[in-house]
Amino acid sequence: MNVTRRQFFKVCAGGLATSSAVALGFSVDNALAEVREFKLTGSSETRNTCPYCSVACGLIMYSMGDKAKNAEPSIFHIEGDPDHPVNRGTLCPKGAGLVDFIHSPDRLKYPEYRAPGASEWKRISWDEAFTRAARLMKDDRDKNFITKNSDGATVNRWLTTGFLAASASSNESGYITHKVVRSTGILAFDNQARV
Amino acid sequence: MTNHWVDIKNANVIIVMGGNAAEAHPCGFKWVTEAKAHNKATFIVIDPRFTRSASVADLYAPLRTGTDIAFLGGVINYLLSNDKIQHEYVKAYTNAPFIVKEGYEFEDGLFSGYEAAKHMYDKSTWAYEIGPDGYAKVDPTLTHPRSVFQLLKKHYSRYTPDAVSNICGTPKDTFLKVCEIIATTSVPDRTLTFMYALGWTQHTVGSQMIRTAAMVQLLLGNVGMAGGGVNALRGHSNIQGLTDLGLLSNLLPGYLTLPGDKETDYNAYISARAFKPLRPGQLDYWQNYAKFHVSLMKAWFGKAATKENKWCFNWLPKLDKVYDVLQVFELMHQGKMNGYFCQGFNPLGSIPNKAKLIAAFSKLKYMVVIDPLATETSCFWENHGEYNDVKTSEIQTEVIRLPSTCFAEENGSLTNSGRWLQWHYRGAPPPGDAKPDADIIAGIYLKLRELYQKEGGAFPDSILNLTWNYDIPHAPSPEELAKEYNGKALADLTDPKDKSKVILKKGLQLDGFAQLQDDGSTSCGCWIFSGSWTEKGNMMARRDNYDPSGLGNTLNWAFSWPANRRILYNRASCDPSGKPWDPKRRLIWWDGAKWTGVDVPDFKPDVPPGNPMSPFIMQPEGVGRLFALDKMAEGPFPEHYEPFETPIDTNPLHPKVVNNPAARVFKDDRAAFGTSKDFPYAATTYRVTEHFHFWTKHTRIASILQPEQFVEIGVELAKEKGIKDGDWVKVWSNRGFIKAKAVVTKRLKPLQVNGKTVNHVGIPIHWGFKGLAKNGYLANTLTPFVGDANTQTPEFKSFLVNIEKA
Amino acid sequence: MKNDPKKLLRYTPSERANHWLTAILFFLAALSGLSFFEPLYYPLTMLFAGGVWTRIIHPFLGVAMLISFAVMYAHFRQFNVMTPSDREWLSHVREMAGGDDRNMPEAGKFNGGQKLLFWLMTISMALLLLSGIVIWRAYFSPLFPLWLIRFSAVVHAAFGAIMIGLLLFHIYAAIWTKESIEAMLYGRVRRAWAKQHHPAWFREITGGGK
Amino acid sequence: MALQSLDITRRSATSTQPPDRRKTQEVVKLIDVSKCIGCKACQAACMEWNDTRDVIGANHGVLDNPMDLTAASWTVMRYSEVETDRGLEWLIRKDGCMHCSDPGCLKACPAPGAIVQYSNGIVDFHEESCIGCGYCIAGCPFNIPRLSKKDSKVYKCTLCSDRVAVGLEPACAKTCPTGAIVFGTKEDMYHHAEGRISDLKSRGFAKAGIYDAPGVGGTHVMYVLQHADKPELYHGLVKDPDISPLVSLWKGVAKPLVTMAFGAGILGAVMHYVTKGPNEVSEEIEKEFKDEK
Repeated sequence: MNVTRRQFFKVCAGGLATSSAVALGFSVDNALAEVREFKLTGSSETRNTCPYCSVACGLIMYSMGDKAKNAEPSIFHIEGDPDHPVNRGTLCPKGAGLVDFIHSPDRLKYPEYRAPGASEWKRISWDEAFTRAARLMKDDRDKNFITKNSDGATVNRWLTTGFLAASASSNESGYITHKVVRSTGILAFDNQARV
Repeated sequence: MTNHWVDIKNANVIIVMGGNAAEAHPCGFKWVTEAKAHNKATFIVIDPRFTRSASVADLYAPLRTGTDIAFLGGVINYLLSNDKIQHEYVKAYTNAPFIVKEGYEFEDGLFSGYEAAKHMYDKSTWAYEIGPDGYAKVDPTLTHPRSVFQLLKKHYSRYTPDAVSNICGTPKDTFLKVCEIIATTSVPDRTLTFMYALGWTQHTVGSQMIRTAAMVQLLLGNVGMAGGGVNALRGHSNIQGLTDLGLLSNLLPGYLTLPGDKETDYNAYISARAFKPLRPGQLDYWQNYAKFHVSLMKAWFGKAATKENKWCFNWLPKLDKVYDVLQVFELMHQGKMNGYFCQGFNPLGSIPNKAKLIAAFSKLKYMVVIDPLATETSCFWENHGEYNDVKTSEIQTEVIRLPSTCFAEENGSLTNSGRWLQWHYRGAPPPGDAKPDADIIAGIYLKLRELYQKEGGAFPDSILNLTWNYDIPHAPSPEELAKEYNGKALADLTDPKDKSKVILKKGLQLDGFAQLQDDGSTSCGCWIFSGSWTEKGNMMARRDNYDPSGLGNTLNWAFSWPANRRILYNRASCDPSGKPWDPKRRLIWWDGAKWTGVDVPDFKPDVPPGNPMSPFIMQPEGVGRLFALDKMAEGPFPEHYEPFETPIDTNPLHPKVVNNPAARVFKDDRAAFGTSKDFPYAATTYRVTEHFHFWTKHTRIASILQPEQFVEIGVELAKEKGIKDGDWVKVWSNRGFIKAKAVVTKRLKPLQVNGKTVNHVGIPIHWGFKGLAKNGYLANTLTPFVGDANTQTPEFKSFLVNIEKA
Repeated sequence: MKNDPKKLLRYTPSERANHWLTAILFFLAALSGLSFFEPLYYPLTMLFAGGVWTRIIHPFLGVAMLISFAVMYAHFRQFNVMTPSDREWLSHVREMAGGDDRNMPEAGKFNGGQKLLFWLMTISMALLLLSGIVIWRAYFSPLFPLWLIRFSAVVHAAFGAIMIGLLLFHIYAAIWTKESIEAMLYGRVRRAWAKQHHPAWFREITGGGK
Repeated sequence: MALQSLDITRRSATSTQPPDRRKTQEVVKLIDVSKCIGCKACQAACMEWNDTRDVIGANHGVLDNPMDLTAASWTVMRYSEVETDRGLEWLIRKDGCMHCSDPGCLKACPAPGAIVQYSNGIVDFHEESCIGCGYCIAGCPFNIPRLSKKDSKVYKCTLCSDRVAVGLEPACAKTCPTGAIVFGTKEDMYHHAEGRISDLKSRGFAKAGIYDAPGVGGTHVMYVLQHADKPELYHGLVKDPDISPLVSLWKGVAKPLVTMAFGAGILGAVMHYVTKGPNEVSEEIEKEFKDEK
């Protein structure tokens, strides 16, 4: 019976003993708090310009890897360029979320083709894409090109195919686009300046 | 922008009208808050909606959508009748003293020369009276009854505060308060800046709205001043650059223009563009047109462009009319187009009347889409239930979709609103097999050239002879292309004053457009960009943000066209004697030998003050135009015309001429306009700050911040219609309907207009049937297919709808 | 013989099982609960595989204890009705504690002190349950306003502490009163014990004889 | 040992003094509501920097979205359309952790080290020590911490403690397009706020002022308000916040008192036992029932 009593004591005093031990300072401590590891250490920086509105904020893009041959860079963070005279490091909500544009699930990755009446895209190669586009252009141009107007003046225009140019592609892309489009005689040429 | 973003901080009064800079351009808007905080600036917002810009404004004035000319016309009237103009500036730097030709008239809403059948004007009477010396006549006293000044006064005398309030719905006292604040900047040491965007351009009278603001600025002497100007806040990152590069139906790079059908003679083509000075001693810079043009043709066609073949003049297509988007989609809708390319552009969301666009696309034989994202346009043939209810199997259009890189994956330059060309660098490879736009264009071109080489065909010359001397033909580098548009010497260039002195050796990059020649010895792909990549290297990549004057002109940061100039017309910041109007804001000054300063002088550097040469050197008369001559389609003075869908059915100023008489409207589209009987509410479309156009709905963060389509209506209208916050509503126009959540707000108040209560319905764009955000209707389902008379920009900002709880 | 049939049956096997189940659950709930109350006791969470598990299981232990207690309550409520004699007993409790039971009125199955304890525990249990639900973050807290959560946190802590106090007293009383623990462990008590501590009950059971 | 571990002034559920060797400058994020355009750049930058992404929700008839703070949205803009004597005002306030000098969350937290306060004033949650009890939610005077349904840990603004630790400003402060959010030492921020307040007063906001919550010992996120006399106009910003007296009672005085009471009770019992002896069956009765033994 005594034994039982002792056992009983053990049980009911166990908790107290532990807390007393703690009270005496035998505390089981976690590691002390530290802040999150600074995530940009070691990443590569690239200067860029925000592709949205025409304030043209300066960006610093941070990518994985140190640009070594075997490291495939992937941009994981973007923030404002503090040296930029206009934005001085700031970014608007769109700009601050740019990294999600680069990695949007809706980014196109491969040339695709939709046949007349089809309900699906079909992946094609670049060569197939260029060949098909050029063939369609040439057939239409050869058929509908206007060399002279009704007054007999040389007009050299192609009116049955149009080209809508970008609003955010670079000057260099825009320049070469203009050069090529005009060389074909296209007049139905416009960009986002209006809308 | 005549000025640039940072310069806004120098303003004393800032007006955001026809735009919503805080939401659409938040980081540029910081210079408004800077001006307020450090320049004690007063900030005014004039808008149908109490926007996020208005939330930090000192004064908000509501107005009915589409009535900005009435408002600003009222401001002109206030300034003139209260003598709050900067006299010296107006007299010396505007065409106020010029005498207008006899025969010019304005009556009952029409200017002289209207041809009703053609919906066009014969503009011959909108001209100066030319004296026997061949120059325009002027009256420095401004009292001649046909002086621009007197005509201006007469024209705007009708825009009384009461008339303004009656048309715009702006309370009269609020309007007068705005006028008083604007008038404070008529002194030489205070400036006003206007910041506008598509809230002005997307009207049938959009260009004239902007003109009215420019006229206010000329009267106040604020053009060319630090903290002044008329500042277009362009919507897309490089729409300035792509416009500069002339990617438009009627343009060539650098605002050169394509020849028209009748311009068969090269010399006539040039001389029609190299205007003769209209006043003695003017610089009239467009006289150099031939130099720009020939250098362009040399850049494009190289050795094939010779003096003998008029620099390939006939290789350029000639315009029979302007093929802007509205015209093109009209033709496409008529089945007259077979192919269409969309490069980084989502017209299905961006051009009015979605139903018409779907029908038009379905008639194409082929469509090629070049884009980083899966746009609605590329998927126009996909059925997405109520959001895009099409019969896929019946659409016979072939679609080729080509993945392009985004900003982060390529080198290159973008031109911002302030005309800065800034270079950026590739940070990572593109996803999958995506290619840069230039490579895609090259790929298509090289295949096409190959086909023409093999098979021959219609007029192959221009395609076969296009200069293509890139190191890797299928992947022209941005660096090569930039050097090409900057231009280079094709022969040794000599000093015009001393022919024996070579100033630039053959093959070297040009220092700027001043070196261009019309004899084929220079090539330059875009004259206004010349100076961006010189022998010193890539000027667009410069990163020195030193700002010695504190005015924000960081001349060693990137490159600003033209000639690295930051503030256009800056000669007008000094009085005729060469003294800065405001000593605290000196941009340039005469140092005894030449013009110098904290900006690149917008003037001939060695012409001293006192010379008759005036500051607006691109104009034949050398001064700013209060009277626009024949440059505008609907009149030399802006006049208030109602939107094509007006909630008041009349024009209180002239009931017989309600809308813009010169706007181009296609027949079928006119039938698709609604009237206030069926569609009583004034609607306007716009962006919200969380999203960028139709792009960011593809990004997670932006989709989190504003996930679902909504429309905004005022508390009063909501009450009338029994609509509560968050209810589904149906909004419809004569062209279609959308369904969206209702945001009921105190920020849209009913306005009293011409004896009628007008409620607005606000329709943000941004949603569609593709993307991460909740699917929605393309807002342009509702919008009318009618555009500005000058630019053909669609009238997205003013139309009529009805609304009910769904 | 622990189960000597001559001894008096004080607690049935099911009553004993019920009591000890409640007791064990109480200990677990109290030890886990204490660890959230005061940092000194936080290491008690080690008994429950760490803080997170302690947080997860504490409310379930509480609910289990409550159910077990509810059974006990249903069973013992009838024996714990306060009578005037119990009040008399309570008024003499100081003498009792001093070891002098001469003036104590005769106790029934339970004396006044035990009955009072029973009701105090019942009240505490009820309040612990109500307040515990309000602060049960994983399932219920979001349903309640912040002020109520704060109030309940105080109530829960207070009655948790009171409950532990009551139980400490209960345990000590059992230790102090010899053979009580055996009674709850094995169910039967010596008649002498019954007559000593619960004379009225003794008479009721035995009819007054041996 | 990392730099920060010696910078701790307070640590949750710890009765002893944590290592507090280093003193760093007290930092403050000052939010000038009068400059805020409600663009949500701070929300975007917060998610981007901290690699959190909230769910894509729905529109609820207002521009606010997400509608409330969550475990993934550590800051949200709150929009209030109020009519004042100036007419319609659209007051837009960035809501999030105020980083109190006397943090109610830390006081309430039972898990040692789950909440710490650095000497620069930042109050930071350490989710690896968090047990998910939600006491901090009850402890916070501003209703800020949010429990994740997924991992049962609480989350809130860290004031970008990781950025501040390496000498950078928080992501929201850096990104803010109009400079409505500025970051610096507490002293500098007071100075900045004074300038803003005098500008606002010159524009007719007679009651413009600073919001620094003396009830919680001041905060490390302060507001400049146009109507400092009526903070409740700003989507119910708490007027005169303090740690609830209930929380102070619960996690303050009650703790030692109860422990002492337990100790006293146990000690009393022992004393009673050894002085009074056990309560046994009397000799008399034992004799009567002799046969039982």
